[in-house]
Amino acid sequence: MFSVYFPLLLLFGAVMLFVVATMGLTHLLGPKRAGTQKHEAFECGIPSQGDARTPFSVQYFVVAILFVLFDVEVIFLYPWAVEFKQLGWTGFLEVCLFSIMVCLGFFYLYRHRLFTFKK
Amino acid sequence: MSVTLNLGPTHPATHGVFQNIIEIDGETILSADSTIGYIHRAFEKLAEHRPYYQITPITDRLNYCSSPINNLGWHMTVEKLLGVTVPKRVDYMRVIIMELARISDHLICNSILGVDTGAFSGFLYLFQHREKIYEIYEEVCGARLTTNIGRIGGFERDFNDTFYIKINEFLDEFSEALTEFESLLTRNRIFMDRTIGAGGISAERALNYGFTGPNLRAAGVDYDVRVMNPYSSYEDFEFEIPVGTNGDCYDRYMVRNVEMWQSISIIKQALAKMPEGPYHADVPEFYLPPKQDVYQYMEALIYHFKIVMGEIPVPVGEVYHSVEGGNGEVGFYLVSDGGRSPFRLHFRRPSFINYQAYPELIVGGLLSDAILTLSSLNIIAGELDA
Amino acid sequence: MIEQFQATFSDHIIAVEASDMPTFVIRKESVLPVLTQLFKEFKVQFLTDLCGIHYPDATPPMLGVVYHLHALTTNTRIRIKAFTPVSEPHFPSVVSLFSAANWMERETYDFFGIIFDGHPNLKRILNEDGMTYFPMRKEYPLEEGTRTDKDDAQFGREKIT
Amino acid sequence: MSNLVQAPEGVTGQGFFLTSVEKAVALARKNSIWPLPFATSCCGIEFMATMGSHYDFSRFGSERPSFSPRQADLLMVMGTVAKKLGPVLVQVYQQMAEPRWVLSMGACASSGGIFDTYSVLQGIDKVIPVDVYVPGCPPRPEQVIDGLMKIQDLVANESLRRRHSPEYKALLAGYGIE
Repeated sequence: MFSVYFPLLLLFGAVMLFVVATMGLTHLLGPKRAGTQKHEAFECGIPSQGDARTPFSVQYFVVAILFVLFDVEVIFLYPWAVEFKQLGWTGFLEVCLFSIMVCLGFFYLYRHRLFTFKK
Repeated sequence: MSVTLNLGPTHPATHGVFQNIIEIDGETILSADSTIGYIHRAFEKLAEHRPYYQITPITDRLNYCSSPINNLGWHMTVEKLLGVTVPKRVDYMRVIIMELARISDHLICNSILGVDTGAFSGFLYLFQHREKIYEIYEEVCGARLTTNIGRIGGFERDFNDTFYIKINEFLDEFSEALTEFESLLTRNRIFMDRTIGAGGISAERALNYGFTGPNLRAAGVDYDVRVMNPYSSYEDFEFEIPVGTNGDCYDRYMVRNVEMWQSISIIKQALAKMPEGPYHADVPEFYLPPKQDVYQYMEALIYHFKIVMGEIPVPVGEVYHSVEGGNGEVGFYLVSDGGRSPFRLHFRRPSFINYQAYPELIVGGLLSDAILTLSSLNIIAGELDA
Repeated sequence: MIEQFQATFSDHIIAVEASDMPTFVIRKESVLPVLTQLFKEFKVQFLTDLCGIHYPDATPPMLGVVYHLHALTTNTRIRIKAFTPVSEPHFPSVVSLFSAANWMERETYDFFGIIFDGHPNLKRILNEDGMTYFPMRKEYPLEEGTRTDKDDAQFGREKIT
Repeated sequence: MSNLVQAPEGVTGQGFFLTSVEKAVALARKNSIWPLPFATSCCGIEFMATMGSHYDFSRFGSERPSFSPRQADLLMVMGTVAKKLGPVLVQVYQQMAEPRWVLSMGACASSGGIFDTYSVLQGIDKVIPVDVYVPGCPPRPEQVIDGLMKIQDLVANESLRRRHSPEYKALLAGYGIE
């Protein structure tokens, strides 16, 4: 049972090794030149005023949550995509039903003008 | 609650070096304040220390997207002061060069407007043809961008035949490329949604802000210096003046596009009706003689020396002459006290005047519209902080 | 048309100059009334250009402002000039009439030091804010001294001190 | 076929190639320079022609211009720098990550050019160290590409420890850049 998963573990180990090695190498080799100017926020060359951590409009939050919502719905399509051949027509019909419901939700949001930025 | 955003000098969206401090609440803009002068090179002070023919290199660094228009505008101003009338052939040659420069200026503005709404390929399509315009300039004056074209009184040499081959080639290829570019953008749903209604200005406010050129014509006023006070025999050509309705980015884009088509037809008319005759006025004391004459004839050498050292007899007086540049009316107010260099030379720079209306155009709009309005106004930094 | 202007503004006009367009020299105080009357009655509603000029060797050294106006409907261009001694560089601002004049006046202030009374925010526009002198006046040099590659003697210019 | 990228010196064996870390890193850096186009005036428009498809600046690996100094390797200063823009230029240069190179394109950036006037900074080497100067007003796109190839030679032959060397620190200290 162990031999089946051994190549997978080997690949995973190699990947982790490569990531750690390159990060470490660049950290060691690269010159570190800290400086007060360098740690300033980049404001197109102008010394920055004010603080970026200020509250901003809630409409950004709405758009972000909607993205997460539809992104999660895409994840449900992955298992279907993997077993596409075996599931055949019934699977296809179920997925169509699922996407119609998603589109209903999308159309509902569109009609409520949640995507346009209100003044 | 509002956030202050700095659309600063080194910003990819400003296509030039000027700064806007924008107060935004979410995506809507509450107020904007612009700072310019980041490449102020004191053109007017420099012009007071140079003889007349040496000021031409300054003028083509004003609006470097269409520098021949400024060069020839400056030559016409000095000719107006000196009372020199150039032959018909020079007028037609100047019209061809100025219309080519207008195409290259509008070409940059529209393709960059495409880039700002996300259509990068339009830029690459059209920029190819800008190289062809550069090659045509090289045929006439040897330089690509800072052309220093022509002389007081005409041109330094006649158009050679490769010029005619290249310009005919350019006219056919560019017409195809422009139709392709227009089919890409003009009825493009995304482009229309983004640009219609962005940064609009009413005709009355535009006039009060001193707008001229495509930005004013987009607002609905058909003021064009070529038609209002025709210079360099523009009255011999038929061309229409495109006029927009509500002066927003889409109208400015459309006005510039139609003007490119008009310029192509003007060049064709000028090429067809090109009269024969000398390519410079017969005013030896102002017109720099061609090099081969200077090496052979004594008078040419004397005139050359006098003009180069700047002792040309300039009458005392003042003159204001304006030409239709890429962004509007480029004016030259020249006050001369008869000396070696102008006593006072003031450039009317359309970008400097158009840009002061920027806060009024974008307040209340979205931030993404502000970026579009900036590139549709076609603000060129050299002309802005002369 | 020149006579028409002369008739209506006879008390303001100091001189009429022969030039490529009708040119009037008016007193400094009457700039705003003349321009407002031109705006309303003669439909001269387009300010083409506004620039300053400095005559250092006039008897009292003079600072001038030149207004280029354009009546688009009748296609007439007018140039109006007004002068003031350098010691007292104050001019009425025309921003109330033309918003185009806002930056033009700031540029003229930046170059010549002419203070436009009534201007919303009169500060330097093209030069650095920390600049103390007004560079376009004739007495200031063009070059700034840090350039070492140009030897002035070669160009027949005296050394910049 | 000579203009292919030459492999650095090293030992080639049966199916493997051995070279020093420095040469491998140099080869990688040389062909992937991300320029920061600090385009101010006429040279900026000439740089657009260089970026266009006719001269195609991205044949040299600098396809992606990065307008933020954080991801930029090469600061290309193109056009006139007025005194008002000097502090902005120094700020952008300081915020670039090491290793960084500077290419000054055009006469105005290199020495103030024809504008020896009261408001123009006479050459950006008065405020930041410059690696390559490209003459011309504006230089032709071929000259700009030649300038980039000079920068690529600098990048290829630079030792990894140059940025720790005292001369480099003295150079930066001379400019008041810590």
